[in-house]
Amino acid sequence: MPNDHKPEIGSTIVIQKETFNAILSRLKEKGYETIGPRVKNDTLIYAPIEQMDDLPRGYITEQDAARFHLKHTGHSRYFDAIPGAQSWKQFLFPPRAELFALRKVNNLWEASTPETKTPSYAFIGVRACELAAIQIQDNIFMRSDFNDPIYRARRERVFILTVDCMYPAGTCFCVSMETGPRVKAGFDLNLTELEDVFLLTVGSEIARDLLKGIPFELASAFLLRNADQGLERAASQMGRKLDISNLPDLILNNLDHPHWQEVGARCLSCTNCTQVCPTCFCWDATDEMSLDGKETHRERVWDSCFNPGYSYQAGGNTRPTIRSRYRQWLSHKLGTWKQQNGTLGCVGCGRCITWCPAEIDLTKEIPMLQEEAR
Amino acid sequence: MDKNKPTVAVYKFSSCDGCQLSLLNMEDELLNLADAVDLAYFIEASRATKPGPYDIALVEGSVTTPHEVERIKEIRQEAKFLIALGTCATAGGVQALRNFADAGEYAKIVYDHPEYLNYLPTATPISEHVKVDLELWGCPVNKAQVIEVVVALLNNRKPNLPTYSVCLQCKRRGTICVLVDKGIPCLGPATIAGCGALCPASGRGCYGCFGPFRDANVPALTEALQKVERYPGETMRLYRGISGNAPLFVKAADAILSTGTDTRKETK
Amino acid sequence: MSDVLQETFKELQKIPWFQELEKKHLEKLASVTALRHVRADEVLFHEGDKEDCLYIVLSGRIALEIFIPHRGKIRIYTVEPQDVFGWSSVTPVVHQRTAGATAVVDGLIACIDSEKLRKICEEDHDLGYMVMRRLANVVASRLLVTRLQLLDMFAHPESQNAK
Amino acid sequence: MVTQQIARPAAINTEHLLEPQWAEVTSITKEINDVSTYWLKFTDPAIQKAYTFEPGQFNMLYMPGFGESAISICSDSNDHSKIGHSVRFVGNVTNAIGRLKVGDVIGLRGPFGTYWPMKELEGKDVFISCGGIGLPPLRPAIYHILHNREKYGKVTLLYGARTPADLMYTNEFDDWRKANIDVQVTVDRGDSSWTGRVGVVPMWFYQFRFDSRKTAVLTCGPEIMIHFVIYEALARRIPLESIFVSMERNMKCGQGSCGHCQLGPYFICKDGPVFRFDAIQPFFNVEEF
Repeated sequence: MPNDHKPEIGSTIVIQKETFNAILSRLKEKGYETIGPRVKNDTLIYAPIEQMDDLPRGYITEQDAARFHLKHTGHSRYFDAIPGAQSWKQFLFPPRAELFALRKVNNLWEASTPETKTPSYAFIGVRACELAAIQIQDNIFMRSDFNDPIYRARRERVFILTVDCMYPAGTCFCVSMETGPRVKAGFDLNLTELEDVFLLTVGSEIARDLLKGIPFELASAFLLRNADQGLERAASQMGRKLDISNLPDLILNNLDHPHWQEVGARCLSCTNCTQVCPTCFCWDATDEMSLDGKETHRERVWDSCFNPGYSYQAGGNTRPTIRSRYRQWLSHKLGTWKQQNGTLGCVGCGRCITWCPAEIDLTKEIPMLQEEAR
Repeated sequence: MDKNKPTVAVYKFSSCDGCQLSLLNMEDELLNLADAVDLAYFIEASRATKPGPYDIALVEGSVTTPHEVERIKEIRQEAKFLIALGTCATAGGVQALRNFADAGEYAKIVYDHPEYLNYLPTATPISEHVKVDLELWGCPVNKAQVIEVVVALLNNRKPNLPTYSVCLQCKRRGTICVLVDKGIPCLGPATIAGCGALCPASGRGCYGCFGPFRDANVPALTEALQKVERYPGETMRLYRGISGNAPLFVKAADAILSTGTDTRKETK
Repeated sequence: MSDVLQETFKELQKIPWFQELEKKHLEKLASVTALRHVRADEVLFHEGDKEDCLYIVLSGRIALEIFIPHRGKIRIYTVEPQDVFGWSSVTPVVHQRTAGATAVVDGLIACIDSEKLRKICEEDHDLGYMVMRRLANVVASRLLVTRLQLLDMFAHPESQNAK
Repeated sequence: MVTQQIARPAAINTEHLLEPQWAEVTSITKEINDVSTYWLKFTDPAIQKAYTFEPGQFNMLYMPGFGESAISICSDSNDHSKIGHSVRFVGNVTNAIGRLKVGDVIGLRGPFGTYWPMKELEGKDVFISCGGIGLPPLRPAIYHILHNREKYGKVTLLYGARTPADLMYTNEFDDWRKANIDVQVTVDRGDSSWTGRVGVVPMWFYQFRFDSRKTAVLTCGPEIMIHFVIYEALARRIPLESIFVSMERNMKCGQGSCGHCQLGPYFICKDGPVFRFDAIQPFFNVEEF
């Protein structure tokens, strides 16, 4: 049934999978840079996608502590591969961003800001946990008393197409963190992949406009039930779980617990967990000075609380040991974050577990704090 | 010659010349550099030399002969600020492999008449012989770091050099961890950043040429690496590489050999 | 009570240190105490002197100093009104003054004969307990000051042994 | 719980992250060996006019090519013609500031952070206890008291430094004393020419009588000194809620965004530097936190 009217916000429609190419084209026509999961060098990254064929169809990812394996199983679905190390944060909060350049003219400094056009991204295939992570970063970078101009400009333009997770990976625990696997709110378009068709739930006026003229039908109760069952199954197949009922108190009451020393001895302080974490937001600013000292470029880069220089001040280091840095990270993520922003800083995506070379697994460390007698 | 320009001398000890070449490779920057400093002694670039003393001495290479032991002392006396350039100068470099073996045996294999050679049994970093004001690691050094150091000296400040591991630079450039993703042994988690994560970005493991970072947890890395060894003893050999003479890496390799966790032994 | 004793008694009464004491105890203390006016720069005792008195500053300021060869006299502490110094004479450690004491400004001090004080404390353990408890507080606070000085709170981190 | 913040700092560029406003060094006062006070005035008169701060707040001073450093404001908040920063030369940025001459320009962002609760303290006895470079952030509070002397009860300043040569602002002490502020100074060690007190700041508590119900303690200085000042204050039954502390961490962005200055749930740059002690007590004795 071809039709040129637009689906209502909140409604769920069904489209044939190949129709999705038309949606990608529409997004590009509207000036969006379409970014999604892609296979490159035998691993999964987020990169520009032109058409559906670019998506990791037929792939899954096997994930465990310090283990990531992209595997082709030949199934027919496009969105089954649970994301890898990269997250959407690299697009909204870029790892390097030039802030401004200064040049000394006479005795004054003249500033010039880079004239880069703010990109309009369309994120294709944002998982529920990842959407939650974006919303958590919104609270960091777009507060009532502070707005990060770089983040905000990108965030306001972004089109978010979310995907319900049907086959979670071994390090996933979004159910415990109450962020997934079902996408709840904050998307433009949510996609649920069934065996033969895509269900699309409309979340914004922009998405409505986008779908104008695209052939669709409203999803039947049968298909909706099908999707529900898939999500229920996914929720029951989480690779990890974490009891958050006593967080953050558990951590904040145990800041002197001997377990910090134990995990500190295993931690490499390599910064991997913080860099792959979709909510970690620490940054540093550096100057690049010209030889004559009359020009400088100021740049913002990702930083990490595991960087030994991170807490250096006036000649001393506030957190000189790996133990204290690990404790800072975890007590922030699953503790003090709540007081800062009203939520914990973890969305249960499992990246810090998968990508820690030392196999440190917060779903195991937290129970240790509970079990070991003080 | 501008009297206010600081004079710079570049010296070579036992090394492959690669670090000096990376200075020459600076292209655009080199012109600016030549503008800002007086390259008074740089044999690789120009035969014209001016007598010392020099404001900045860049020393490439490690100390491997009795003559070099004397020479570095003379250079130190002529230099206000001495920078050890590259992994040979900071840790001994690849020639320091002899420190863990019998150099005489090596010489016999390579030369017909080893008795003509006059060498020391070990290759040692510059800092073991004279006071070094700054060490710039890397095989070869990173030219941006060299420039940063010169800019810092010219502008009377400490250079901004990384304090963190290679992993952070990997992530900043979007490189996927080769250790976790491909099971490739990588010294990145214990190696100080500076190279821009060159090797992992090309799909290879970091071989630690910038040396360990201050708080590197080498024992924990050993444990992680031994799980992905592709052949027995790979982890030990990785530590015994270009920066094998760096104290933390020496300790790590020795620990593997002494505790019997060397998988090479087990399989023998 | 003689006039001198009366005056000493009155001065001691002002000191919070002694306010909890019974009258008879305070009288005993006054009997072994002499009041002494000191002038600025007057040396009360030198480092190495034999110990004879426990002092309480009633007014003025007394500096405790240690002479360090090649560095001169270093003021390590100043004693302010109502504070005690010379406490080691009551619990002798080395039987000699470990620091010198010099008046910084004109003042009045109470000098308690330490041998007699020990004697009256031995005779009357109730008094002895009160005196020793007070002295313990003095020693504890002096120890804390010394520790904090040793920490050198104002040292720049980079000049200390960095971890 | 924490003292309230000013919503919109005057010298903050909201369009370009970290881009400072420019200020000219109008004069330099050498205070002690490694500290000088830089008096700044914005090159843009409109910003100078709009710029206000509260005692205890800080600015980010930016030396192009070197970076930024958080420096507390040490001048009178009623004086809108200039802004003073006492800078100790310890790092790259502060050493670069040390090479500035009158007429040079410097980048400035701010003011940032919480401030001494001067309004809440009205009617109370104020006991200011500080050491070393901890006095500059308290000097605006002292100026505020001078301007409003009748609103405060007994005011005491206990100020300590390592040696007599390390004491700052000594030429102003007489003025403060004239305004009935009990200024007490001590050094950790002195020579025979020093006729003042020798001893550490926390010990002075032994010589003062408090009305603990109406006394508030303000403290700033080396963290270890703050610890002992607080122990002594608590031992004298001064309630947690009457103790105010200015904390230090490596502030970078000034806006609670970059993460560097965290202490437990707080970003010191935005939720501090001035804290009511009850807010930070749970983290106060956690090592390396």
